[in-house]
Amino acid sequence: MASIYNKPGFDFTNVVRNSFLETKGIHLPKATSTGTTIVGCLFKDGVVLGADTRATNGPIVADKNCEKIHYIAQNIRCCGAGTAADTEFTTALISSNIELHALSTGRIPRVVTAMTMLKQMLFRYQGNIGAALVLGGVDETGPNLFTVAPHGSTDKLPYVTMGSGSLAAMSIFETEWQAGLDRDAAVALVSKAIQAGIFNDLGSGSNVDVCIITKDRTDMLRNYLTPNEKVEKEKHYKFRRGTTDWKKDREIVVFHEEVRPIGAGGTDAMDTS
Amino acid sequence: MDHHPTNWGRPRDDRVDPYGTFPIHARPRPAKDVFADGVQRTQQPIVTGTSVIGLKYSGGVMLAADNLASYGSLARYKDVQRLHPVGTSTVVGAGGDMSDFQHLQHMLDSLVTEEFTYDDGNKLGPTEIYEYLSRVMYGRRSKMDPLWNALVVGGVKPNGESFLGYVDLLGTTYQSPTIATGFGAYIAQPLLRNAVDERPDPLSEEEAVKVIQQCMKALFYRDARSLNKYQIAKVTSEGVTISDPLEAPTVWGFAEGIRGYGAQTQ
Amino acid sequence: MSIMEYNGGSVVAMAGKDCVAIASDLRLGNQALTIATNFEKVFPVTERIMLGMAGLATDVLTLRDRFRFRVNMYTIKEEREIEPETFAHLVSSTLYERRFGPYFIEPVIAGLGKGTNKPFIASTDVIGCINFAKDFVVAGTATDKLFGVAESLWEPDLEPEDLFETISQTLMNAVDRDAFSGWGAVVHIITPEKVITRHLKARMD
Amino acid sequence: MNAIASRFRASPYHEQGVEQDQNAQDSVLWGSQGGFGNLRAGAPPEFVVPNVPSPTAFLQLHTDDHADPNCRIKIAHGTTTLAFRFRGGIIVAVDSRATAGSYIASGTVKKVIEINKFLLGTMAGGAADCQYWETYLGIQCRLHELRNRERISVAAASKYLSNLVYSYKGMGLSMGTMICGWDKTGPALFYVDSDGTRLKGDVFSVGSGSTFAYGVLDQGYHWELSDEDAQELGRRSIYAAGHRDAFSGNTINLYHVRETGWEFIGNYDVTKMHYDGPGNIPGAPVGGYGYDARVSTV
Amino acid sequence: MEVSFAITGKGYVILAADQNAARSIIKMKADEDKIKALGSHLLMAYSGEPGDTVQFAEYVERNLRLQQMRNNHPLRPQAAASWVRRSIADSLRSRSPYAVNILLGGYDMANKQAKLYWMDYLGTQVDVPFAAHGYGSYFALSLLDREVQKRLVISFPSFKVKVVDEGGVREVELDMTV
Amino acid sequence: MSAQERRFNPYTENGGTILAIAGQDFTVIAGDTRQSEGYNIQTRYAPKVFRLTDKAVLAVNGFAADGNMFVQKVQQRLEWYQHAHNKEMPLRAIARLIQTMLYAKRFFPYYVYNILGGIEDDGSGAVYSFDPVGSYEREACRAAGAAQSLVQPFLDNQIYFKNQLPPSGGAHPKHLPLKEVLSLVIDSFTGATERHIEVGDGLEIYIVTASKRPNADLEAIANLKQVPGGFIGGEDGEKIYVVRRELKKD
Repeated sequence: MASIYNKPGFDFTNVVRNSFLETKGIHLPKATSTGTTIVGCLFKDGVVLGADTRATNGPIVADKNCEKIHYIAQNIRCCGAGTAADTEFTTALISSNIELHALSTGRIPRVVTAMTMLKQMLFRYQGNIGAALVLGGVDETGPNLFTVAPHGSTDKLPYVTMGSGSLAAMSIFETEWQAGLDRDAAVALVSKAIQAGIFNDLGSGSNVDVCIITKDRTDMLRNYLTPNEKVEKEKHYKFRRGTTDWKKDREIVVFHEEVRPIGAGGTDAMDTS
Repeated sequence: MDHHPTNWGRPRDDRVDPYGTFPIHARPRPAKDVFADGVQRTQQPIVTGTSVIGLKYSGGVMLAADNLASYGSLARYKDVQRLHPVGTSTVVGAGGDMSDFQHLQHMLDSLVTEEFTYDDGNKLGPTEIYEYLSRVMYGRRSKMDPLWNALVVGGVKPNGESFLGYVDLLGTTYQSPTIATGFGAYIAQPLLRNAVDERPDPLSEEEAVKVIQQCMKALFYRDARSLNKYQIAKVTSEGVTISDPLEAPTVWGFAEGIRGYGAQTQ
Repeated sequence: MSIMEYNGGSVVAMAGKDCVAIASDLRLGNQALTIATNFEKVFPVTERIMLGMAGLATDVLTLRDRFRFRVNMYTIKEEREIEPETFAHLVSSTLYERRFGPYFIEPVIAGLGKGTNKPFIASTDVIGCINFAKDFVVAGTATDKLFGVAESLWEPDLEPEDLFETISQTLMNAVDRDAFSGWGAVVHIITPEKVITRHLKARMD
Repeated sequence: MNAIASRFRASPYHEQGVEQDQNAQDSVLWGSQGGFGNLRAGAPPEFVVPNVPSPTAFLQLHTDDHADPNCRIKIAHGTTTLAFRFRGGIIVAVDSRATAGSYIASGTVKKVIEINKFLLGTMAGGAADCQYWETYLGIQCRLHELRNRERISVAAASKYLSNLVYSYKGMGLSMGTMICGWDKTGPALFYVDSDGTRLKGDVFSVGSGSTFAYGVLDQGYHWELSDEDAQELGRRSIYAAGHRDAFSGNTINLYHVRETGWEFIGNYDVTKMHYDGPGNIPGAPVGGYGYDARVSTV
Repeated sequence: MEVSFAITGKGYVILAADQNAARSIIKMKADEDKIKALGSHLLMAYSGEPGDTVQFAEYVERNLRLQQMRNNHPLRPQAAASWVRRSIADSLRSRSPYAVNILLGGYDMANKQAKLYWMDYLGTQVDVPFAAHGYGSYFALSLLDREVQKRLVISFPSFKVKVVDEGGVREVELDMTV
Repeated sequence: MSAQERRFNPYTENGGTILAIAGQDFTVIAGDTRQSEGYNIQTRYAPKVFRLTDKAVLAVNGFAADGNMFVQKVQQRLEWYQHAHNKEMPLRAIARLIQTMLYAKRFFPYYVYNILGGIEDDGSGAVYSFDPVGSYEREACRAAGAAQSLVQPFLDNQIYFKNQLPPSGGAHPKHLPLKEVLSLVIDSFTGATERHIEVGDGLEIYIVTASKRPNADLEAIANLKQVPGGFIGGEDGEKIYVVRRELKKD
């Protein structure tokens, strides 16, 4: 949290200690990196983005239904693969910068602006921020679709994929994509590509999220398809009360206090969280 | 044996910390995950072939592989046949080291000849070839001298059922209605599975050829060690046919409207 | 030996019907050697929110103080109690700030929304990637064991007393298969009316 | 150079590459020796060794989970075992935990191997190494009895085991065992490990938790202990190790070797010992062993 | 190879530490005092990286003394422990950290309670009834008995033992012949 | 070390999980059917559970090539035994056989976790679990493989009733009925499939029943098939059944 005491940006105070620990022969944990399938494709009227919803930590599924299509602006979204925290915070940062940019220019932000901000930031960190992104949106210039690799290189193509399931998804695009798809066909193609990742790549799984961006509107179809609902358990495992043996307990009664807002209009202060 | 309480019973390593120094009793740390490192073994051999794909269809099995043998990143030989018929009802397709594959071809041919000389009415079918290859490959890996190949065995069993199996340099085996080795496991397998899995009836021959074509095209687009010149082998109860080299029609027009890789528009 | 296993310890949180529960083991180890069996890893943040931290003990203590400081600052600045979701983001950004020199802890947050009493649970990895879950979140050396047991035992809409049984059984059976966690356990159940804290009679080896 | 020479020594052409099982033609594999078929009469068994320059390094790469947690073949480890000689014979006490990495693979391992009615072996280190070689030792002890019409002495049995594992020194075996028994000389106790060490002694504790056991054991040990006190000392010592060592615990198995052969005293849950103690047993205190169980007022 | 122990009892804490100052295979000194009185009712046993130990102990001693002079009363054991832990944790983030393990025992005059804190060089702190540092802890924690030197490969000929209780800090002679 | 030897790793990992639970007069042995390498699903159907005799079933997990080869070697040895003795090898003898066969490769181990399940000579259900170099013990239940740490604590809780106080005046049942055990097996695998990426596709459950066991409770089980065997025990002898179910494929 930036304040007069703290500079904004990364804090490196633990680095010395952590490398000291490493010299003691202790393994440092690797940041949680996610296998993922994320795709994007252009169609007649705009862009469709797609993502699976599995987040893994090694071979363990940490989150079965996480959201990998991040908000950048009303007309721009960004799918993230790679180190989960990096995609989360990088897109959040760029989103806020884009918002400031939009406010100061008074124009609807362009996708290339977001793309340039992302690639410049990632290049500055030389690949240490492990975010592999698919950026899509519609602006003045029409639909735009980019990929941004962790080192900051970008790519502009009519259909793109990223993440551990990128090859599976790409095989679908390579055989079925054609120029000038209509909206329904594009959504169907994207979800087919994501499902190719979900069912053929172990790093991807669970549900399909789709986001359609056109000139007039953006539709975020969270859990557009749910092909992997958990099956009903055979048994119920509610325990008889008193099953667990415990030694001592303590109850702290929560006070019900009245909150009296201070300030004009009695509204809460601005939520800056 | 290490007798320090923390490491008790493990192999002792006197290079590090022989006297139990302060503060952390540490063991040497390998620079990286040696195990995972060793699993990546595609680049080791010298002259290599890339993916082989295969699927079952009604009445038989179809395999395909391109005609390229690479020397590192050099496209060295462009007319290598990587599909090898064995007996009358089996085809073996190989990726990986081509000299090892030629050795295998020699072994398989000798085996067929030997079997022929018995003249006992038995013929080597795909299951027998599959088992044989799995023993050979596992045996060589156990000698730490592997034959550096990923093999696909396709054929029709005497009872008319089709057979499709995989054997690799570790002796790992499996059977599946669709198989793709190497890069094909990532690019072709999803397409093959989409075409074959969840279908109540098997594919017709035309459909199968179409799927194979699609896969070979996608592989040519995305596999840097591939060639747009491939052969299809069909095994039916009639026998083995291996096609002449084919070429997939490719389209590159999608990039026409694109300028640059970023902000550039003209 | 990973730094996350150096001191051992595990935390789990579960959501119930208008209540949440958060539980941890009590071990403080020095690799295989157990130093203490009274090392609590779950701390109250507000009356309705609790934070559990599994990982390197020194960072658990440092961050406990740090979060207390930041929550107090929030309360003073905003003149209101922090919401669980806001707190989760506070934890996340604190950890991500040290993206390139992380604290070695995995936090688990459990709480009830103020006014709404909506159950909230979340966890993050060492660099602050939040995992919002509706059912349960886990952290620590017994992560995979906890996931396995919780996935089978957890059921939706458990009453506080039933949630206590489920989370206790989950934690105890998971840490019993983990060499670096265990040696006692403590469970906190947060309901709109009260916070119940129970020390379990768990395995001591 | 030698490696290349040896690789090309055999004509590779005729060899078809199929794995050859050296034992395949061996008639002892047939039938009743089914269990121990690869133990030929007299000669020690043969083992497959990988064809690499350093088999030991190979084995360590793939099985030493402590040097590299990524190693996949995790061999069960971790233990506290103890045995001591006193007026009334020998007390043998062990825990029952086996760990693979941080995962507790089992809490019910039998770490006392009953070689025969008068001989016990304990198990620490690689579980398979101990189980296999002590079973093998059992065979040899029985053969000794059949040949010589008398029981093998503890000294001879332990020497046999020591020589056996010493012949594999440096290959990566991991075994720390105590051979306990009663022979013509009275109670005898030997420590044998895979380094080839063989020690005769009165008090031994072996394994990752041995230090904790020694702490309690040394304090309470003397030759004139009563049977009950000795058993309690063994139980209490293993409890202490189970409580403090992450790789030991679950249950305590207690044996007493007497002139008439060994006797299994009982199996005790470490956690039950912590909270409640062994119960109404002669020599045992009232209440739990645990510090907090003793001092807490609740 | 160093060893230190501490036990709390009703109204007192007793600390013991070996008296060796060894460098590699050489014993430099056999009567080194490794327990520092940080105040009238506070004791600290320290071990660890040679050099760091004494430097850090003196740093703590002086700072706690400074606190006392500034505020006119000494820190209570809990506060002192928190301060020491914080110092270790901060130093760990510097280029040359103090690698010191500490047992801090004190008698809290405010609530008449004896307190013992175990701290390691990473800044881990825990409040325990008895504790040990060094390889001796592998033997002593199971019992904290007096025959430790018998099993430890390097056994220590003598121990410095100090007690803190309501009456303050004092030293105890240990009869090693038992 | 030559370049090849340095780079060739004779092992790989093929994922999947196996488990076995022994009942009073039956044993259930189950495994998923996914075979994977890295993030790649090699096949959705590769069996991990194999019939050895009419009363013994072996589940193998780890490196698939080692596993398959090991099963075939065990089957070969059992066949030889049968030829020599005109009877099937008893379960506990098979267990010992597996130990010595694994230990023979002590210095070049099979990367295989074995679980042997079946019926002992006294008619009780039994499970033997092995580590890769042959240490083994008889247990009531055991999970092994990629998701062992997810499944085993759940089984501890539900089979052994670990950490559960019995209802006042009552006691935990000593043996669970078959229906209950099957439910636990299925729930173990659905749970593991949810949380472990290498588990899924299909589930194969083998049920070995003791001789003269009234198998009426089997009729309610869907998709049950009897595994053809030697039928040495005749109509009343031990029988092996198999149930196949789908698991999630993502």
